[in-house]
Amino acid sequence: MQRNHNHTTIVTIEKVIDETPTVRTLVFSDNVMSNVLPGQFAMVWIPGINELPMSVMISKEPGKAAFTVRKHGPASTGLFNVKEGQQIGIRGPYGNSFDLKEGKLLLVGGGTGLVPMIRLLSFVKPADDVTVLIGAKSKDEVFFEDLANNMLENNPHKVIVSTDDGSYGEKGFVTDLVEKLVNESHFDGVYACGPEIMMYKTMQSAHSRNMFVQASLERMMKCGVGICGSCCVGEDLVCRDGTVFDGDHLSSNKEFGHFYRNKAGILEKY
Amino acid sequence: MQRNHNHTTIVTIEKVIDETPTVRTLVFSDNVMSNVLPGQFAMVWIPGINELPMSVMISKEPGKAAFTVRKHGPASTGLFNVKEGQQIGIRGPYGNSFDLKEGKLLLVGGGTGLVPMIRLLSFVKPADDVTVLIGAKSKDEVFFEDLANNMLENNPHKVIVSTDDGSYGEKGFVTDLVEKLVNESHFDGVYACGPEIMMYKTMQSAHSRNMFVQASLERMMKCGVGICGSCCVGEDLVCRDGTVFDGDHLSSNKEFGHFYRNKAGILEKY
Amino acid sequence: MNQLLYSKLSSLFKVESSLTTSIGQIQLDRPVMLASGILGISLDVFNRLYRSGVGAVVTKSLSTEPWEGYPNPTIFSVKGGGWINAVGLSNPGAPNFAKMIEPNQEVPIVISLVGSIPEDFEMMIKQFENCKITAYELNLSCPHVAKVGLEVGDDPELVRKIVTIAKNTTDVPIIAKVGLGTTHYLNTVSTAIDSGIDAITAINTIRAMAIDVETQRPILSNKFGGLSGTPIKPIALRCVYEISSKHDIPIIGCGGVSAWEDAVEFFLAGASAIQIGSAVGDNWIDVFNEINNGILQYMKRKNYSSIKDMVGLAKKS
Amino acid sequence: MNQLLYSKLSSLFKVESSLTTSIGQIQLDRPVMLASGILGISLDVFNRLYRSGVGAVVTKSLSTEPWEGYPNPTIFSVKGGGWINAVGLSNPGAPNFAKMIEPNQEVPIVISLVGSIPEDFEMMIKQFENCKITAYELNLSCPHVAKVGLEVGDDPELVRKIVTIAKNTTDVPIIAKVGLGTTHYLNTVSTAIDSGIDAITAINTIRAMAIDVETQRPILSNKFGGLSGTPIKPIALRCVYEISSKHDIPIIGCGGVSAWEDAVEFFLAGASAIQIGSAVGDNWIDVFNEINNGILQYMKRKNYSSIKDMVGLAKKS
Ligand SMILES: Cc1cc2nc3c(=O)[nH]c(=O)nc-3n(C[C@H](O)[C@H](O)[C@H](O)COP(=O)(O)OP(=O)(O)OC[C@H]3O[C@@H](n4cnc5c(N)ncnc54)[C@H](O)[C@@H]3O)c2cc1C
Ligand SMILES: Cc1cc2nc3c(=O)[nH]c(=O)nc-3n(C[C@H](O)[C@H](O)[C@H](O)COP(=O)(O)OP(=O)(O)OC[C@H]3O[C@@H](n4cnc5c(N)ncnc54)[C@H](O)[C@@H]3O)c2cc1C
Ligand SMILES: Cc1cc2nc3c(=O)[nH]c(=O)nc-3n(C[C@H](O)[C@H](O)[C@H](O)COP(=O)(O)O)c2cc1C
Ligand SMILES: Cc1cc2nc3c(=O)[nH]c(=O)nc-3n(C[C@H](O)[C@H](O)[C@H](O)COP(=O)(O)O)c2cc1C
Ligand code: FES
Ligand code: FES
Repeated sequence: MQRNHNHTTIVTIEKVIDETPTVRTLVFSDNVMSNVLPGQFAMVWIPGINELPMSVMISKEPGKAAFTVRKHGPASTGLFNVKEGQQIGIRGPYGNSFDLKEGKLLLVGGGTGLVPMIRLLSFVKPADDVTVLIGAKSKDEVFFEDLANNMLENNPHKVIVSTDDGSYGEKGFVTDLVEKLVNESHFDGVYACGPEIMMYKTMQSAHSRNMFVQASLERMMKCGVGICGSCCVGEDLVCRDGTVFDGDHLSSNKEFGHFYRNKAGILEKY
Repeated sequence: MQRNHNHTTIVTIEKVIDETPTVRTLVFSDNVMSNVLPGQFAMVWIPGINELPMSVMISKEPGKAAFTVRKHGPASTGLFNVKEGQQIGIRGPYGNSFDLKEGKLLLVGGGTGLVPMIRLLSFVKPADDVTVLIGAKSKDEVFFEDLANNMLENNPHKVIVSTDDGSYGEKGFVTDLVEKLVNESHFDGVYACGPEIMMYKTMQSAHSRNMFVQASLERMMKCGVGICGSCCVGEDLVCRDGTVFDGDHLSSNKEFGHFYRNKAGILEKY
Repeated sequence: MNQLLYSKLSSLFKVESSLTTSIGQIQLDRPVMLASGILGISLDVFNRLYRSGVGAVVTKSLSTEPWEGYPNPTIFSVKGGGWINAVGLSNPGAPNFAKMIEPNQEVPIVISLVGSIPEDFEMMIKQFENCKITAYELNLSCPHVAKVGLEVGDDPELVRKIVTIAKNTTDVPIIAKVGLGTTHYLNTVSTAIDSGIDAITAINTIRAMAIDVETQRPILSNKFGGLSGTPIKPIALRCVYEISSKHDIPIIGCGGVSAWEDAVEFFLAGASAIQIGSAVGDNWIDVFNEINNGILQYMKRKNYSSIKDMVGLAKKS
Repeated sequence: MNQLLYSKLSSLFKVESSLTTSIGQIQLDRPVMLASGILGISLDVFNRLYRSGVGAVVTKSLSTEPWEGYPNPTIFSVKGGGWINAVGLSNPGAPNFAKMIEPNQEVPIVISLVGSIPEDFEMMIKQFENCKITAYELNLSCPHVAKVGLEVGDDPELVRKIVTIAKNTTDVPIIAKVGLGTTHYLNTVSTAIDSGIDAITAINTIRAMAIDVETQRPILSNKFGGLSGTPIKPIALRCVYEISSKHDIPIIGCGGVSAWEDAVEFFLAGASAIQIGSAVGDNWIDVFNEINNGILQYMKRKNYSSIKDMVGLAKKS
């Protein structure tokens, strides 16, 4: 019988990888999750603690997948603390995925927003010329740089890191780099995932130059299936209409880049 | 989407055929019912009146099926009185079916028990040598004789009618004819449907001579799916284990031929 | 009468079928409403849902103050179909919500309210004085939050007071939403009617739970939640039939509607409109127009001019 | 503890897993019982079911006199899963039934009883003096027959009298079967416990209905029936959890069990055994051993020696 993606499946964490002091990757076996599309996410139940939306990270081994989590509030810290051998529940995959163009591509990821970017990389064609921008606050928090380089071994490519404090790579916000790059040359596709302000500026830089751009949004999620309404951005429901939206669509959304809803559903400024 | 056989489907009666003063055939369109196996039945809902188990009669037209009903108590009389254009509900098909042998075959039908025999005829091979025995109380109540002859046009065949009062065909009980025929020659398959005593005697005649014999049993039915228990004969549930049983199996059943259960589930003698 | 003949005859006298319906004073263009708690959080979404075919949206149940609701997991998909949720009535509070919907002119909005004491309802209704409101729905039936919902609906004296104060605070029609609690819901209905209620929505979710066999824990953070979707439809339908057999009050059917046949069943049982919740999770918002279209085809086939032609027909037989 | 390590360690100390269970005084070889009303009419069938893996059969609910039950249609298959039945408690009456099962030595039989007055139960129990009976189950919860079942269960005074008289008539354990009626089932449970009941079965079917949209009639001849099968499982499970959280009484879970996971959920919620009804209609009688095997595999994996090792575990978290 085919698995209903809404039914919770229990998986066992087989390996925990420390990416930075605050970011870990948890690897587990699951055929469905190993094959999700870039941009899709799972709802991850940490028994006794909470349930969180998580992008699905790739794993080198076939039939496996992973979550890469940054510890933040109680929920994500609960997931961060899951040990090898412990069980978690997953449902999904949910959401749509990126429309991957061919040619000259720009991928912009910040923090755990890199997860869908890495999965997107696993789909690029050998002829694609790929630039990956990784934004981080400081040297400590840079991860997936080597992974991105390895994955692009056979492509014309660049992986550029920028840190806010200049402790590693270029100094400054990753969005300044985006503005510079799209100004210098045309990209056939621009893809972003990370802090909303980063996605917003990336979208503006690319969209204003008529480049195809997509971003994968994050919002508070309770159901993941389009029932509860907690993930709405304007008239869109991120879990069901997204998470990936085109620049065309986003540029007319009044909330994107400016407002989000808190747990009570009240609109708050970023 | 495939139809779940337990869900009630509403069909419209398109034609009503008078077979005898007390027996009518009601024709309707339904692909599922037009393709059932001989021995299978439907639960037939006459809205506002009752629901009855009915063997599924063939129709000459593709995609159509029929019920042939004898008016008896209020339920069957309700079905008997359904007019062209009226709607009834059907669910099923339920039950197993006859195991049709090749060679020399004997089919024994009484009353509406002829219905599964007629469907069985539609499966015989041209080379089969088929004898059909039709039992009835009197001339008035004989039906399907011409139909059987027509269906066997291209086979070596005999259709023999016997009436209890001798007003048509041979005189006497059809079971006496069975005894005579199985005594005279070997049949590769003997099939019976009709009053229980008729099936019981047919089974005994054939089984005692080591012939392969099957009968399609009737019992009070409420659910048709093996839940309510009202159709039990010994340890068998007619709706789910049957309606068709082998002589081997039936000969060790203490209730077959002797007892049935009434609506309260009390065992009564035939 | 012979039905083939009838349908031939009646095709000569075809009426125009329309989806308009009235629930007492409430007039709707379409009989399919969005149920409370489903996507009901932002005016932009309301507008989208209205374009997608809903006759009215019912908001999330609002309280006097903003509520965060329960921690996740708040919703669980049942193997046999349906959902169990314990969102915990998270909502921005009536005052914030009223401000948000003030610009609305177009969408028929039903404001769902929860509270513990009669004065809560009075305070909240007053927030909406400057808004265009189609009706209020009093949530007397949420099965998983203490001191509100069912705990209120199960107390006849409190129901009487709440309905009375609500009726005294506004002229907008007031609907009571009932469910299966610890006292008989038909008593709650009687009390609400005696206190002047304009319509009844039946039913809310039914208290339920799910346990994960591997980790051996209740899955929802609140342990208990409310069962919705296809599993509760036969129960909701009998409630509508029972209410309409006992009372002459407009009814909105709610519970497990996922296809037009379900909606029609509710109409035949005595409902003048229906609400849809869980089916949105299964079929997304296309479900509204699919069901509208199915109802309309049925009405044409049966030669009905408006929904009321079929309301309660199953009670005649 | 690290679970991989744990399971490696525990595989060194494997216990023998056995399906035996006890429901108070009642000892069963297997925790899966046949629910009342399902195939429960003939001793031959009981023997077959016992060979097919049931730990005990519960008979159809018996009355003092034979009952024919309602006319067909008495059962309806719900699109979303499950069944609605209004068989109407057809049964041969306790005296006839007692005679039929007198020869039985092998099959553990639980006699289900319905009645309107306490003396009915006394009279019926006396019929079985010469039979080997595992327990009696008082049906206080059939939702679709007047004057018995739920109409009795909803009346606390009557429940008290019936349980008392039953306890005074026999030493065989007495189980009360409860369901969702018009009064709170937890009150019925409390009353039954106070009156000396030995165990609780939860739950019976839930009152429901279905209407055919073409002919516009309720389908069951009785209009209302009881909903059973997968749709009611999450509701039944919460009832078991609620009862076991409030009382220290052996519980038999019933409602929508169709796979071993369902059975385990009920055990974790506090049931010592479970009953199966509707799943027989879907998966036929193979369902019993499939579920027994699933439970046994689970027990081996979790290293449990008997059912009681897991009863109520979900309440710890
Ligand atoms: C589609 C999607 C994919 C994501 N992928 C990742 C990922 O790969 N790695 C990662 O570390 N994080 C990811 N997140 C963010 C993650 O779900 C949490 O929101 C974040 O970890 C903050 O959680 P917390 O510990 O502060 O929550 P707490 O405050 O402890 O959690 C309370 C609840 O609020 C919810 N919540 C709080 N903030 C948010 C938010 N911004 N978005 C959604 N829900 C929220 C959580 O679901 C949680 O149930 C993703 C979010 C979304 C929407
Ligand atoms: C598998 C099967 C196939 C059948 N096929 C046909 C057929 O093709 N044509 C035909 O005319 N009859 C058929 N019958 C018999 C038919 O179902 C009725 O039982 C019979 O018509 C007598 O009904 P009544 O009007 O006397 O019932 P009433 O007494 O009016 O009916 C009351 C109820 O009792 C039930 N009932 C009563 N007697 C029986 C019985 N002997 N078996 C099952 N249910 C009963 C009916 O289902 C009905 O719901 C079949 C029965 C079975 C079990
Ligand atoms: C996620 C979710 C949240 C809900 N929140 C509310 C609510 O706030 N107020 C309310 O009256 N009902 C609420 N309900 C109940 C629904 O309005 C509806 O009564 C119930 O889901 C049955 O309808 P359905 O089967 O179509 O979902 C909620 C249901 C769900 C699934
Ligand atoms: C056809 C049918 C007949 C039933 N008859 C009885 C009965 O006589 N007495 C009783 O206590 N319960 C009766 N029940 C209820 C079942 O025993 C059981 O409580 C209910 O069906 C829920 O279990 P399930 O979901 O496994 O079917 C009946 C159920 C069905 C489906
Ligand atoms: S998370 Fe519930 S609607 Fe998107
Ligand atoms: S008719 Fe119900 S078990 Fe056979």
